[in-house]
Amino acid sequence: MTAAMPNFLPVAPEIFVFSMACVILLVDLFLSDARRGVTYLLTQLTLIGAAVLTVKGMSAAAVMTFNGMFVGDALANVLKLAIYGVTFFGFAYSRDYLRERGMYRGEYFVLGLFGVVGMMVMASASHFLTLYLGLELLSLCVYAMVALQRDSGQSTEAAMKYFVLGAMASGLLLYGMSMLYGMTGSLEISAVRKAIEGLSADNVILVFGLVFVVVGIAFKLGAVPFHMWVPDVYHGAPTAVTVYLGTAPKLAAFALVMRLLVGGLEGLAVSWQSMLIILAILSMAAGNVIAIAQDNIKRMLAYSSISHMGFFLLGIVSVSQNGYSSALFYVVVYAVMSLGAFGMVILLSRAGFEAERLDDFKGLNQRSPWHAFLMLLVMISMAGVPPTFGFYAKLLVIQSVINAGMIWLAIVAVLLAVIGAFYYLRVIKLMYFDDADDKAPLGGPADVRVLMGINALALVLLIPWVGVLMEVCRAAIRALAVA
Amino acid sequence: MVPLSHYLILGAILFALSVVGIFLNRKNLVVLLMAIELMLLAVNMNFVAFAHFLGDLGGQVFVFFILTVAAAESAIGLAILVVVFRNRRSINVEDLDSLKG
Amino acid sequence: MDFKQLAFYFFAAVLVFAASMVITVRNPVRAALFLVLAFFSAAAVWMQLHAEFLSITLVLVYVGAVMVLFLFVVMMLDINLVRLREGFGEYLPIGGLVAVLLVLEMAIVLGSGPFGIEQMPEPAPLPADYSNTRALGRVLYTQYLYPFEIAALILLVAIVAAIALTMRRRKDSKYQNPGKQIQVQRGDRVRLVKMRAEKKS
Amino acid sequence: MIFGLDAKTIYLLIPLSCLAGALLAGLLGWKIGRRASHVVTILGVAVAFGLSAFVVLPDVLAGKTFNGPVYTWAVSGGIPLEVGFLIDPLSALMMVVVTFVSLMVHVYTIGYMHDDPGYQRFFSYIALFTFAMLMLVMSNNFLQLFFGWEAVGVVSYLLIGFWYTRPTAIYANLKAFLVNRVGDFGFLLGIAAVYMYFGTLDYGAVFGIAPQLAAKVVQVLPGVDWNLITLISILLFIGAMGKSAQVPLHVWLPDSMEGPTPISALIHAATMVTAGVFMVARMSPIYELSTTALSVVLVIGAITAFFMGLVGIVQNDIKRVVAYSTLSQLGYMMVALGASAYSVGIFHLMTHAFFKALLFLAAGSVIIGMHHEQDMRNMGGLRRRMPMTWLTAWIGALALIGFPMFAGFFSKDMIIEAVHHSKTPGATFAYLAVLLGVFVTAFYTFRMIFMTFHGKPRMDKETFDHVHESPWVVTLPLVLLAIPSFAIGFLTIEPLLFGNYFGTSIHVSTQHPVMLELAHDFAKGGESSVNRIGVFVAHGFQSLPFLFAMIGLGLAWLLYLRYPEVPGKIQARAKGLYALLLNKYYADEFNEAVFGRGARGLGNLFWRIGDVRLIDGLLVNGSARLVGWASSIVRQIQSGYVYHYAFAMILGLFLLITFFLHG
Repeated sequence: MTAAMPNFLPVAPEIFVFSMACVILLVDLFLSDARRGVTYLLTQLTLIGAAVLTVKGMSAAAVMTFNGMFVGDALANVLKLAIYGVTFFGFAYSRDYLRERGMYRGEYFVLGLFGVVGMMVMASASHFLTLYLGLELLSLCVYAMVALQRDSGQSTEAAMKYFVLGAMASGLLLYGMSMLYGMTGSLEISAVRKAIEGLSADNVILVFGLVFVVVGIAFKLGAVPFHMWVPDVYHGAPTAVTVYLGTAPKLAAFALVMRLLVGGLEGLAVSWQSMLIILAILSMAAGNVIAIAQDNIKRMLAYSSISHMGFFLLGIVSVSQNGYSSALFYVVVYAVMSLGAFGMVILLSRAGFEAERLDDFKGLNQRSPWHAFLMLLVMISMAGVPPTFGFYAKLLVIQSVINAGMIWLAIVAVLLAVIGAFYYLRVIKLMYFDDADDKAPLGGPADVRVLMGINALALVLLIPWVGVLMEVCRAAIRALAVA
Repeated sequence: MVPLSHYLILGAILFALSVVGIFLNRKNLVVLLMAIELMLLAVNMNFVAFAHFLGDLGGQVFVFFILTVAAAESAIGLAILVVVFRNRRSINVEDLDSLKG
Repeated sequence: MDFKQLAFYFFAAVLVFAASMVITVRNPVRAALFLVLAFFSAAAVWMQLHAEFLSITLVLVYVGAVMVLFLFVVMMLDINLVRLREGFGEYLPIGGLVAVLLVLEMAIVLGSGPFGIEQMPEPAPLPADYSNTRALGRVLYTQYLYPFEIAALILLVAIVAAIALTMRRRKDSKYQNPGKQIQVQRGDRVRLVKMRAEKKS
Repeated sequence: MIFGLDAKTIYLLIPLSCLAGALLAGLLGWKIGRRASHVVTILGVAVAFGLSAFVVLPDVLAGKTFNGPVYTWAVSGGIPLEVGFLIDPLSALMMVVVTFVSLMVHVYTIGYMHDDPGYQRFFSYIALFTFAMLMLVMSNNFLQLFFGWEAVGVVSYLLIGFWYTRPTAIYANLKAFLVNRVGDFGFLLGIAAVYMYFGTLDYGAVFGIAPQLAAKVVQVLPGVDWNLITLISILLFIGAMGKSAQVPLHVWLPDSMEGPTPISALIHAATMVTAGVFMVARMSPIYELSTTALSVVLVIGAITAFFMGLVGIVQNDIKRVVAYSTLSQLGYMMVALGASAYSVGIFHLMTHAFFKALLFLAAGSVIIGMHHEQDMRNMGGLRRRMPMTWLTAWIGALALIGFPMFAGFFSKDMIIEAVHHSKTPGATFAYLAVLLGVFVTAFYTFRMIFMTFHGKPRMDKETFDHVHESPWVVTLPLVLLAIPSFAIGFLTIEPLLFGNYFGTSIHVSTQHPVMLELAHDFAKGGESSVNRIGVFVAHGFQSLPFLFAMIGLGLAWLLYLRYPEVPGKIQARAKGLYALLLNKYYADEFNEAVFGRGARGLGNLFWRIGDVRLIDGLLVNGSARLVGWASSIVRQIQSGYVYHYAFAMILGLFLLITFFLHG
């Protein structure tokens, strides 16, 4: 039996990032602490290079290679580009934070890049196996990164919790996959889809497997009641890691949802739709209410992420092209907002001081009006106040839910979002109307400040192009339907 | 002849035991990691059984990869465990409660 | 009941027993050993399912490497066994209840479904010269090349992560530098001192 | 037409003269001084009253009504935003009542607030309130109605918190604000629904279209059909429940007694709280289309009428007794509306405005005399010290309990009769409630009268000796209010109820012929008006309500004058019941626990838009505490233990499996 050589071209970005990560791993060994900047630079160049390769390799039609294990389509490309982007910003924000805490070593960047490879694998997965391996690659990197500050009790505790629960969730996901495999006789997503079409939609075994798969996905998203790890891990992890795991992996989780639920199991949409509705409502309610009681901003943002993921699920729930593309739009916007918020937390921290408490944001306006303004933009965008991207994202999702005929769900979502607006506004209130405990002016290197400005202002200034971005999302989703 | 369903029920029992092990165990993180191994074993049992009865090699290949991942996973899990122990001098699950609320 | 059935139920019983011991015994060393027993019985069950390569792998890789790693860690850490024995069985009833309910529910679904012997009969026996290992090897390096590479990457990550997390240079640990040992000169070690002989006073 | 002014100008002049007074006293009060402040405001209100009573009312009686815009502000998206007036018998009546009571209160305030440092501010507020209330009743469209609605609310909050240094006043203020937001939310949704389905906000147009949409069905929740008219009516009624303090949105009213007494008389007894009643009567063409909505109004009103009266029995603060009686009487008005006897409801509104204002001012007079003591347990025997107050209070009390010939008798008896005839679902319950309510009313009213004015003084001698009658600025309004409290009933019952006074301004469907039956019964009395009223009164002496009222009065006499030691014993025996009443059915506690959070959530929506001070003062410090409390309960689930987390996941998995496979 001879096998034809597979086409390596579509996988070029993955190969590039992986090789570069290995190179960095080696180069880093020979660098003294003073010249660690080379590692950082190489890492950022890797991301830029990957973006160039991805853009070069884009084609209108979906490309399959490696015997149907890998698919390169518009959805994968859009997600990958977004992943490079937020990771790039996240690394830039983290640089000084890491240096001040003795973590400015190759491991953070190398593990981060390996995690990026994992996300890329997920984004282009067309087989249960690659989906699972990509997920594990990402998860293992993140577990390790959370524990990277190894002399901190909090960070190691967070890593342990994340590991145990994450491994359990992977187990659940696998169990569900095994049931689907047993019923459909295949592990390839398109074949599974075809097999399901031949079976009835309320096949007991399929729904049984589906429940496990949905639970696994819900864990990765952090949807209630599978959300318990989110606040503890966001809180315990070093902020540089939180900014990494609070942004790009959400995009990867979106890929998981699309590839599995929509790509493979759309025949069971009746069942997963109602499951996701339950999860979405619970997430929005619990996330928004519990966030109010938090005095640690990282925990607050964690609960906010839970409620945002609930909102994002609403887009999926509408089971329509429009809904999926609004969900994609939402998750990208969320990643950008979350990047800005955590970035600001990093920016406020200094050597030996974590700006984690909400009180640390008191009187930010006195210390730096510019940063207070940027944070204001991020917060109102998260709250969904017009005219920000956060508002449009919510609007599009709500629209798709209404189009799907679920007006009551839209009303519930809006009401919960209104309750949620409270804690974002509290941050604004702290920044503008309270006196700072600590009057030290805000520093930060020039490039980080520029990036931070781009990040936050984009939430407002790109509004005129909202139609273009929405069209990109639509195209990405349309490509999935064709494949 | 042992029907497929018996293999699957065996997997289900293993699965339930591991799940119960995870939340029953309040003292020992190591046993928690072992319970996770048991869960993966339950999943593997399913895949192997399906692969045999479907006459498809895909399931066995999947198991092969799960074993690989599980090995890597336990390496990282144990590494984290060691770091936790160094910080707290304890692997008691109940002691991991500084993050909450 | 023929021999195959007998063997299956025997090993299944051992497997369930070992698994329940893993989660209930208090001593982690014994738990690890019961886990080894569980893997052995699982390997025996897989053997009946014609997954010879996997069952061997399970024993070699799992029992031989992973479980040894577990035992190594358990013994390396100075665990206070007295505390581990506290509060034994307090949560056993609720745990047992959940386990029973979960198993019942899953068994109802799996047992009643399309997985009975009539719906899914045992496949025809494979030819005598069929090699499970060879078949797996064939697809692993061709059809499954891409996942195989990713698996390699995962192992690399495990190595990097484990080292990054646990390797540390203690300031007080003593170690040799062979390079320096080789390059040593006589003058570095021995100093000749000229002095007058002491006189008894 | 006087002084050569045309009708439009006169209509505009009525609210604007009040506004002018308010602005002068408010903005220039610090300069022109106390005296000038009360002069300008009283002048403004007096002009308004004079024009309403002597120009507009005769015009209307002569059949000269008006409906149209007087000022167009902007045209937005096809709908003109304009100030428009609808002057018809209904609004003319309301204008007279509002301006008259307001004028009395203005005069009375000179004496009551004599020593208060916020004198000018106070006059400015009450004149502003009169302006807002006039805008509300004169409106010819929903938008202006909403404006007036909110404006009276705002002034009311300002006045409840007038003594802003008292923490209780601030709390009462906040509570009124929050509870009214709940009502306003419903009201706003109702108006939105009107605009969505009718495409216009003009009363006339809406009433014209309404019958065509009577059978229209909408789905707010999927699969649940709602009749559009019923939906709109109930949403609007939720607004009325807030403003008119109907159960369960009544909790703010008793607390609002924290404000100065003139306010309690003006706003929380005579005028603002009747806005809800007025609104429902105004919307009669809509409500008549939905028997369901009428039934809701009827039942809510009946519950309020009876149960709030019961609470009045155990209050010891003199103002709170009157406050609970207000709640109960508002319930009576709602019952009348629910029974489709709109004119009777408005009739009771009018008589109530006079005698309730009288009672409040009399209570205020007692409070002045007692040097700001409000606890009735420390009063008694004030009759000889304050004869004028005592006399007028008796008139007010008799009117309140519906003693024949007094104003309250005619209106209340008519309500009871109307409910008796009504076929609307819930009418039997309502009949029982209002009937028993009469007994309760008589009991607590005379409990108050006896405890305050009769019996032995329960204060020390020195205090008693210092009690003296209030100055003339206080007693004059008392007397002026006592006259209509006695006479307004028999003077106006014929034209208002059975003459064609309201004409087309109130629409009653032929399906609810309660008024016709009442007219039929009433007409039996004889040919001449005096005869008919005489027969009605004579019949009143033999009727069930009169009997109940007398039993209540007698019981009060027995318990509080003859055997004053008995109430204490009863109280000790029926501890649970007493506690239940004393704590007002634990409504506050319940609301705090259940609705408090919801209300604050809604509050967010309104607050976040503008006022930084509100965000800072109320939202962050006040509501954060409550929401934070709830949130801190929920966050306990996040215990920090991995096995709890795992358990939650497994539970979720388990429930999903059970639900989707076996459910």
